[in-house]
Amino acid sequence: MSPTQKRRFTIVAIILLGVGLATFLALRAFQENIEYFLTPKQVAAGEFEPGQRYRVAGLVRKGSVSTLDDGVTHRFNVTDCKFDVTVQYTGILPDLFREGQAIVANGAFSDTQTMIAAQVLAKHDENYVPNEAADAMMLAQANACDDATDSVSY
Amino acid sequence: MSAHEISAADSHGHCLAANNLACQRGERWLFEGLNLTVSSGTCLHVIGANGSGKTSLLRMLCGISRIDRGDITWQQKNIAGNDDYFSGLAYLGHKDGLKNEFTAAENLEFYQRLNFENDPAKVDEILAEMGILACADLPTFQLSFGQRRRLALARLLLVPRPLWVLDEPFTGIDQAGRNLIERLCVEHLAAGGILILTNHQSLRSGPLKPFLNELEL
Amino acid sequence: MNPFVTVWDFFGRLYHRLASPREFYKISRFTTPVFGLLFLLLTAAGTYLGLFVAPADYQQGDSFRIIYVHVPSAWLSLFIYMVMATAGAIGLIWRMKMAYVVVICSAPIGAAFTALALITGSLWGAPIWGTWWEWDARLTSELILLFLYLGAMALYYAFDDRKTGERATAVLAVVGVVIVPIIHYSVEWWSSLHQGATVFRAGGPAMPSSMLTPLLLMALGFTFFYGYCLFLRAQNMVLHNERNSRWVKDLINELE
Amino acid sequence: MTNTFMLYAMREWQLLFRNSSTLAQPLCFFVIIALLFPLSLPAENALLQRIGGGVIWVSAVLATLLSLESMFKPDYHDGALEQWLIQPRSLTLAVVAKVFSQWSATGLILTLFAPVLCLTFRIPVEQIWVLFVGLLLGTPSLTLIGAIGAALTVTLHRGGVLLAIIILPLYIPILIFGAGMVTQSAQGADITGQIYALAAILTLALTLAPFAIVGALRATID
Repeated sequence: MSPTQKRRFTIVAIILLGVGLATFLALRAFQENIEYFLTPKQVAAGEFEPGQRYRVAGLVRKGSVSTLDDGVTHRFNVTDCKFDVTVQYTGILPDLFREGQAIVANGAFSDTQTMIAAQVLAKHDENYVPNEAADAMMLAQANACDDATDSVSY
Repeated sequence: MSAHEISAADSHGHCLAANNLACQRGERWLFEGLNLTVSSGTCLHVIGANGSGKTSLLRMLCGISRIDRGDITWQQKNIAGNDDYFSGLAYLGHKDGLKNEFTAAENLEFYQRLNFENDPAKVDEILAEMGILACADLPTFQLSFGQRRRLALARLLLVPRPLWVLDEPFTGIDQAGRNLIERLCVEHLAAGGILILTNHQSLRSGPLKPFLNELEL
Repeated sequence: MNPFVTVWDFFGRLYHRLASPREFYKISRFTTPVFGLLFLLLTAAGTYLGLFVAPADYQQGDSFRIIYVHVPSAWLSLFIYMVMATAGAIGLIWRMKMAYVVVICSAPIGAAFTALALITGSLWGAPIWGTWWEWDARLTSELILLFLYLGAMALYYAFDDRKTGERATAVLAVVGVVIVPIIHYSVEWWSSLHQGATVFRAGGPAMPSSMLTPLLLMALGFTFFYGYCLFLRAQNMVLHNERNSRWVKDLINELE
Repeated sequence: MTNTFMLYAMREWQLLFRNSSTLAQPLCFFVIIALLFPLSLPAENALLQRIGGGVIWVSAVLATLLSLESMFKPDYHDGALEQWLIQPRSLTLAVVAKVFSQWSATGLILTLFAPVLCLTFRIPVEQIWVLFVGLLLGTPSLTLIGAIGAALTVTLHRGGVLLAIIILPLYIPILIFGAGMVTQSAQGADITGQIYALAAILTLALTLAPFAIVGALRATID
């Protein structure tokens, strides 16, 4: 090999090696939990500290939504189908909020299981369905947890 | 502007050639269709008014500036990324490439090491030859303009390089210094080197006359 | 004759024709109005189908219709950056003049589409998610893309010498391309508030064709709009850059 | 190869030590920026503790950015850079050596000093370690990526603001992972993901940035 070829070969080898290693590390990174979300499972296991702000993501448990006497405070359970977190929120809920909906609640824990949320966001999935065909979808969504055998991640 | 053809290279020496070279700065074409060939033992004096592209041409020949059109070859091989060419090239531009924080000797030693050598005795020898040995251990910022220029020129003597490209080497240098540089250039040319330089005065009456070729931009 | 060689030859010739500013100008005189017309037809059809024919979504009702602006502009924001980076690389490697023109002319169009995607996304998020803005992976990375576009524009205009500016901008465009896969995969890598991919996903689009058709029409229309703007801007830039050349002077004489 | 690297690196270090103000300035800037926060926010220990990691990261990013402007400029103005361009030695290695010595004079020193700052923010010891590791992995990437911007703007007279505009967007991911690491560890969560992510960014920057810097220098120096 001429010196120029040798140098080119070295450069290409270094780039391939570096990019390969970076990809490997990035893939490892995505396997770890890099998100700033807390799952209901983690809450159940007590992996949080009272007073700190967290985001909890999960589904609204069917039949758990209730409104307190003041009319603007809502209580509901966020679930991954196995574990539940009780969330209390004062304010207007997003249009999309309903049973079986995936939501993100942002707030701090007052006692062991109840989160006082400062914000409740609805997460929309990638499915779009016409109104006419919606009833079955709605029902399926609300009952999302009925036939789940293990925890679902959102 | 005139394209100036200079005798073709002989088969033994070195040969630098530019083919259909063009240079654009801003919206202006400084020169277009420039052809030149310089070979061993010749001195090319680039002449032209201020802003005619002398410095740009020299920097293009050194591979520093962008080449807008055309190509430059050294021994029939393009100079881009050509190690062979760059190990034979010495360039002195308007900026001297010296670090104020270093002493004169340290500056020279760095360039010596860049040239794969490490010989402090030789550095002293070169400084003595350039007449600035007394400043060897002074920080470079204490040197006068002329002394700095001499120090920059001292780089040419570090290792023998066949091609010297000098942009106005005599600026700020006294008569003795000028004689010294001209003598070095003559020695370089007599040994089969190539010299390309710009200078505002004519060189026809100086010691470089026997080697001289002129290119007017 | 080998069809592969023929196709290759065709692209080779096209490349060489496009590489010359004069040839590019000639070609673009023809393509610009065609692209403009295609944009108008496709967008008109897409708008009609999207607003009046497509059914309302079972969850979001009519507010989902903003998808017909949001998603095409988001796609285009990425597509234009890819075009910019590719053109930048071509310009740097093969010293092709027209590639730099594409880089410089694409940047403001890309910035506009990125801004449009961010604004429409924000308008959509307010009723549906319950927030205008959330520091979510997709949203943040799209915002970075907007800054990259603006940085490329700022860098180009900072140089006095146009050609130096072009090369510097091309380097920046190539460096910034790392953000494109991050934006695209952000919804998969991080569990974000933003939904996952609806159209380009394993198992086909999660959308009935009555909703999908207008979306694709709009996307295609927007792409032609990009082409239209790009050709218009590039024409101007070519004329400006080459204003001292013979062919531009002849062109002006013809007009007078 | 190591020869070229060491030659340039030694030169840079010598220059840094002759010019000790360039060594002290980023550190002073880093400390002052970080201390502006406790002065301008309500003096609650809990609040300072919560924002401390993020504040120190932002200060490190700004201090790195500040030092970048003088990375190639002196060498450009005295003509040393154009001499490098015409050496038969690898410019890529020269650039790597320069970035390395630049980092050792800014990023490394900031990282070593950060634990002291953490004490003023009342950050607990476990998180000081997290912050330290994060900065150690993140600051080399900051210098590598920033050097691309420094090379692109080297010929411009007023390149400072432009440098910030083109480089800060590229810094955001590093900042998110670095600062997120501290926040997450404060909440008792696992931080291996962030460490992998920072390492991935560093590997990628280390592989590709030197070539981009060389490309940028060749594109702008004329």
